[in-house]
Amino acid sequence: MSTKPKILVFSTEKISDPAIDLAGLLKKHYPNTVYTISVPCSSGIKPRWIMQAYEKGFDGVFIAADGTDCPYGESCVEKTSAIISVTHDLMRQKGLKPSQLKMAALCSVCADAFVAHINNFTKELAKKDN
Amino acid sequence: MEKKEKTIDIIKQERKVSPQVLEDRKTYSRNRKAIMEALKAGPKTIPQVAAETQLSLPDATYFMMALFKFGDVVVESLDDMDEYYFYELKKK
Amino acid sequence: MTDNQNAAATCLDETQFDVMVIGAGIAGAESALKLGDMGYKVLLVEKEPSIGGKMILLSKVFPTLDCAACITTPKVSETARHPNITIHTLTEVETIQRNSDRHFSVQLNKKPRYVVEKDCTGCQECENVCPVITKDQFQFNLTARKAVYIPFNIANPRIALIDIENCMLCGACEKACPSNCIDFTQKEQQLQITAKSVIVATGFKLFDPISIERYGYGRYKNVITSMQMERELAPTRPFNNVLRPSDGKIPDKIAYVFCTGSRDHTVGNPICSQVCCMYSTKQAQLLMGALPMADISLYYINIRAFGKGYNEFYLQAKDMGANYVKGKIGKITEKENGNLILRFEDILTGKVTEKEHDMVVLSVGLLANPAITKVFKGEKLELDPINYVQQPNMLQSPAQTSLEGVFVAGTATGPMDIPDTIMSAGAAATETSSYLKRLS
Amino acid sequence: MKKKIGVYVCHCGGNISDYVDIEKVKDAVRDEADVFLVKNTLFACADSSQKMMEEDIKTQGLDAMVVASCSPKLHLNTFRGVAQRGGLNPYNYVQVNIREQDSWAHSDNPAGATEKAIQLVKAGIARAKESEALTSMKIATTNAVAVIGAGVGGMRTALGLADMGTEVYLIEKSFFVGGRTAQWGSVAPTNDRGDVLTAGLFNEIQKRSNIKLFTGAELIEKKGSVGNFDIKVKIRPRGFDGNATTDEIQKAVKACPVSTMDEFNFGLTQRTAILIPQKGQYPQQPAIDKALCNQCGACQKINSSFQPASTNEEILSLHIGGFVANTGFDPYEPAKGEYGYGEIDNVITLPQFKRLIELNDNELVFKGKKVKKIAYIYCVGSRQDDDEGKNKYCSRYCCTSATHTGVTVKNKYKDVLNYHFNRGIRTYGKAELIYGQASQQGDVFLQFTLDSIPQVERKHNKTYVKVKDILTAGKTIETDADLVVLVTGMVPRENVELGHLLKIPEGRDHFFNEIHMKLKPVETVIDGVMIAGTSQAPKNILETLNSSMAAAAKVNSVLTKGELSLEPTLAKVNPGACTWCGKCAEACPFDAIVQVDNEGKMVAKVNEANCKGCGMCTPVCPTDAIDLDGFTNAQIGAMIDALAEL
Amino acid sequence: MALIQPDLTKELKKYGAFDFNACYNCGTCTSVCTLSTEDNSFPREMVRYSVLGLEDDLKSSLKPWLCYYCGQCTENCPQEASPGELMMSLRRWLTAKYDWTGLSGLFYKSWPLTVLGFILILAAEIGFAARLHFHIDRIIYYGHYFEMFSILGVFTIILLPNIIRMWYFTLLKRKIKAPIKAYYTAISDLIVHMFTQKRSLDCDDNKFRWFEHFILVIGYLSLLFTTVFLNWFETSNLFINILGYLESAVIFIVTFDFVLSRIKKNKEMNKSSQPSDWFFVIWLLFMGITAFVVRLFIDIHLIDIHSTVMNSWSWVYMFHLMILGQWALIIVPFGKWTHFLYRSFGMYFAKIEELAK
Repeated sequence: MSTKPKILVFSTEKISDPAIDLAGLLKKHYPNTVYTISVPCSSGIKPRWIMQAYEKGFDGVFIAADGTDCPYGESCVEKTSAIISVTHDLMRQKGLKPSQLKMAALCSVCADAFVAHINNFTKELAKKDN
Repeated sequence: MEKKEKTIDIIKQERKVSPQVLEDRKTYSRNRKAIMEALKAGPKTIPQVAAETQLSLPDATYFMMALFKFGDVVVESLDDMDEYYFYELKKK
Repeated sequence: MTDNQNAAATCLDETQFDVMVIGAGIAGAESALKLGDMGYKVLLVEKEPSIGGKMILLSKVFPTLDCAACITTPKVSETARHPNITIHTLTEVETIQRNSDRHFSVQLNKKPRYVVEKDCTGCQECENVCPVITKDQFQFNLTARKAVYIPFNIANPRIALIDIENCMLCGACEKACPSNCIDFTQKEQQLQITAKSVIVATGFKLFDPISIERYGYGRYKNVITSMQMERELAPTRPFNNVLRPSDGKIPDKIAYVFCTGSRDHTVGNPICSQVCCMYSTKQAQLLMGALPMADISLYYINIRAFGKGYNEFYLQAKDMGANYVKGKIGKITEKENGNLILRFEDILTGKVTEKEHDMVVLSVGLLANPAITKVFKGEKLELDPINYVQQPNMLQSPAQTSLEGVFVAGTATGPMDIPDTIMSAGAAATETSSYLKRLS
Repeated sequence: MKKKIGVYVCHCGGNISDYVDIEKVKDAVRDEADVFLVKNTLFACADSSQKMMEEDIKTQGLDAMVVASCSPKLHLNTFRGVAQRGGLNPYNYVQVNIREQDSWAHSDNPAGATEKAIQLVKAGIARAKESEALTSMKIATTNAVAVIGAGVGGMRTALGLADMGTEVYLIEKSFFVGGRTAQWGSVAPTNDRGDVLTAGLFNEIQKRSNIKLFTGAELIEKKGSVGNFDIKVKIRPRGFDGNATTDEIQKAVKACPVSTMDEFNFGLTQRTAILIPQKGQYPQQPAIDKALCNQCGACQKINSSFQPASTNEEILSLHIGGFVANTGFDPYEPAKGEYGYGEIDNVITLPQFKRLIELNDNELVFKGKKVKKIAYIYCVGSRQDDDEGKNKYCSRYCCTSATHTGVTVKNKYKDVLNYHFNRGIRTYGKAELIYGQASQQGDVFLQFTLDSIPQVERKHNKTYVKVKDILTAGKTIETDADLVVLVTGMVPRENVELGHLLKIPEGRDHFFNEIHMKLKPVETVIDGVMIAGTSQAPKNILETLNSSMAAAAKVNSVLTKGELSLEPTLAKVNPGACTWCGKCAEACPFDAIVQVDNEGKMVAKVNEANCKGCGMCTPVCPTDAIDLDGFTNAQIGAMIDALAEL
Repeated sequence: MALIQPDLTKELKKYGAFDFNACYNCGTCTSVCTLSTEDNSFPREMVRYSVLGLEDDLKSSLKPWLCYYCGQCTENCPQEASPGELMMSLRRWLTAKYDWTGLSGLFYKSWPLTVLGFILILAAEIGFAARLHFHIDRIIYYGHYFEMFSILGVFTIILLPNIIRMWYFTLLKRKIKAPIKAYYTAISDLIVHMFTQKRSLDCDDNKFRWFEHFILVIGYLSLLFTTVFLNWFETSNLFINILGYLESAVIFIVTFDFVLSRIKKNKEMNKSSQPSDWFFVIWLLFMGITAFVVRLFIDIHLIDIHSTVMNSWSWVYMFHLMILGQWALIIVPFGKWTHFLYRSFGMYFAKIEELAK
């Protein structure tokens, strides 16, 4: 059980969280050690939250971003990337591998994409752990 | 809240109970008793209950499901063939 | 509902409404809600003891597979709690007559519940002690209920009523009731109200397959209707799992007979019922989930998967292993063990074929529910040739009827699925509001 | 910090409890600090459960509440309502999704699902502990709506809204209203004429003083939110201003040297740069197609009302409360060579055929040849469920439309023969009667599957259609045909910019996506923006009208009260920590952050009316001085801690 | 590969078919038909071929002959496409196709033409009688010879070639290679079906219908035998005499019932009678009655078969002879009578086909 990597997903309330809901609705399975916290917009995720997750024991953090669909405007894309790069710097300082943080834009019906991303991420993280 | 009189006594003077209702009631209590009796020895499937109680299979199903609904019996397990459930008396 | 009763007590005039909506299914509730939100005073009349119509009894809805109860109950509670909506359950419209001021005088007949609505807590103590059982109509006769009962678990209002026809007048319920709410002295009430407009949302009737003798419904225990299967799959189901009514066995070869009572001149219903292909496909998906070992065969003429996401849903069912067979079932015969032999022409090969199944679901169609025309006095609510409420201006104002001030919503105009019903109810709300604006 | 938290775990009638051990979850969280009570419910959303929660709040004095049930998208507002009725601030309520993101997602692993449920509920409790009461702001709203697209749907929305007392701006991109319906002759199921329907609607619109119609107009800018949108509409010059006699217009058209294919007739005829309104198109005044006009001035010489050189584009600013997008569809355009389209000259599409019927009064003639045998090939551009096709959906209207067209041509020209090559006729509902009528009049229906689609070939100077007919046990059946009609499906009308501007999400099928397919088919995730008609999904005229009027009802019911409560989720600045660097103001896409003087120190301040609660300003603050209500460091941090716990 | 032929669909309607275009191919008709089997599934296939106008496929099919028209298909057809009536019409059409003279088709499609044929035969009869100077004894004498020769002639010139054509269309042209032995083995089927119509017993629950039909066939064939070979009208053998009465009585009673039910239309198969059906039953009825009456008049000496003088009662014989002539020269070779033959041979060929597999 504990060998499964623990992943924290930040999703967005209007776009990517519905996709994750849809994955469940369609009974598309992914590891149960994936937990989701939903926020209004992916460009509102603070790097310190991500860092806190690693500190407390998460193996990976996945940002399910809005992409260009973001209801708050298209600047979301670059802002989310900026957050990622800031976080990457912080991670390097702490000796974490950048690959422990993943981001992908998910549309509101991208259930398949979500499950694929998560399964790949889990596999990658598991490999690195060993 | 206080109640002066049982209203049932009032309606009893106005309405007749149909014989069918009384008949149904008898059937139900008889079958209920028979099924409960059959289950006393342990969990049984509907065909087993039907065989023991002489009820027809559809009737055994109907009354068993009624007892299940009213909370008299509960599901115990599924048989090895994954065909019939065993039902048992609810422990009270 | 009880909230409403309280509200009613404070309301000055409980007999004058802007709109009376007949039928509190999903169409009636949606129209009432929209009009209530716009600020109109709405009376919602329902002949059943609870609101939510047929939708609240369904298992899940296609193609989203949302649990029907989960999405209906909020709508139903919202309706029941709405400050502008008054609900009368167990109530039938007796007559509707237009006044000199163009408003409608309505006579309502409220059946006794024999339970004081505001005091019942839904504790079911009465049910526990009631010694009589009868067939449960909300489970489509698959199981029994008591003579005093709460219609079903998520009924709204969730309070008891007494089926006086099947009551043996023992008085046990009255003794057991902790809140003293049983009242056998209740009588039928005639209520007089006026409404400025009327929305007919009386829905549809299900086709009764007993008239197609070839299918043996009513004689063969394991031939059930799709609505019965809907109940078997619903969260508030009659059995502990999907089971055969003949012997409680878990079925493993289930057949669907499409177009039972639809597209069939011989039963007087030449039109397609629009939802059967999809609800059967949905049930097939649910059954494959609930009974992973079961084979599901669906015998069809044409698959009407036309709505948004429907075709994709149909393909998904096929991918999951549902066996779609082109060919309408001609005859069903029962074997001694309760299994059924289905005879049909396999259209792809052109050969008569027989297949054995251990349970058969008749995908029954929708029929018009024309009784409502009788209540209009002094003028006629016109029906179309198949007895649905006629839409004289179908492609201009689809919610209009032949009567001014009377509008129609949902399946009262013809078969439709839930989204179409919701949209038609919205259209009726727009028409009604426009009419009321013109009136004032 | 909240000290008396009520936790409710929902069975969802088995949807959750079939996989998640509810008792285990209850046991695990019962002893969490500050949890006052833990209960389970069969249906948390049922009225009786809601009442129980209200009672609990009142009698037990709960100060926060957690319901672990389905997705917050379904019931967040339901339970916020419960909290409020019980006397709790709705924002002291936290919903935990243990259905879509747990019991269903991990239905293969009940033990794992239970474990995850425990963590999720604990995180929910942690968040509830840190939750703060928020009060929503009331704003005044404008009872005016922009309806975009003036086909039958848009016009019907406009009429419905106007009659309910809403001010309407009807914005049509082309120079004429009427949309697709104006192009059709007889339509199913009533045999009304399309152009008559649009004429009727236009006349009604003319009678309403509260409908302002703009043709040649486009939405170019949108600001604000539900109840108060500020929009800009660009109106292109019509190039015709005043009066001209029919004769003069005819002459002007003759004089115009430009020629291009006429979209109204789907290329069956040619037109000039002068656009003449056709039957069913309004206003009945010509316009000049600027993109084609070479400004030769020939028309102007005939009548000075023609102004090919006019460039006075107008930009209009409007204040409205909501939108209804009713932008319609385009017929699918078959690829070159798809069933011989574009290669064999008597292969046309159904829309073209419908125009052909309109253009041929007495005798059905195509390219000079009399047409007797017509082969219809269905599902062109629809139900492409193989890997190559991109439109997997069924276009819904085409079966009915094609069979109805079959009946229409038979009635009009008597001796024609119709052969329908279909993939299973989908004349749902009462349209079945049209199918029956077509069969009875002698139309032949042949059915194929995607594995063996009909072959259209040219041989011996004739066009042949050949198919493996599954209704004849797979026998190959062939016929010659004077005309092959491709029954093309619907694709959403090219309106990418509008979708982006209004931020309406697209579905897998590229039509606009509603918020909930079953119960909210005309609402979108963007408050105040409705979608109706074929912009949402393929529909026939009746369904388009129903959805258009439903959208009218919905938007009217939101705006008619004149005020609206706003989400109180806003950004908040801690002036103590703020050192004003301006980064937050830069990040805000809504200009909601301004610089103010706070006791001698320049700090940032959030303008609440403008703030949309996206949180974009929060990560950029170097001193972490800005937080979003409901998503504060304390709350998210507590959740992360709770989730990380093993 | 087959080409759609819209004209054939129209042609079939002239043989009485209607509404079959309404078929939406659900297969109910085939599955409710008790005679339909996996190897021989009908009637939908026939409906389909008819809708598409696949002449070759229809012409080579034996399925129309396997149907006994119980009416289940039509009764249960959800589209009211009357598949049963189509099968009936196909039998008429096939009869026309098998007939090398082409007259069958003309008579089926046009009742005035049939009536014209009847009139011509009447004229020939009168002419013939006139040539015999209306000597009743000679008329009866030659009448009897006419019977014998017409039977022989019709059979060898018309029916036999037609059956060979039927064999050519349904077996030879379809390249069904059956061993000669099969032709022997199947003969028992031919005989049994021809004389008993056994198959129709599986058709529906109506045993009475089968029985009526059965005694009609037996009655008709034996009356034929009695009049032609035992020379009923001229015999003085008491046994033959009574036998003839009995047979003719059976014919007219049963046909009377048939006519009545066609008028009442109480059974599915009787709902849409064509002129050819009417001619068949009415002429059969008249045959029974007139034969009975003629012999009766002979027995009560109203007609003297040895007299040379034509008394007014003798016209009854003339009427009988007219009916007989029309029957033997039109209805038998070109009318509905042939279904008796083709149906039996249809079954025979079907059996051969089965054996060939």
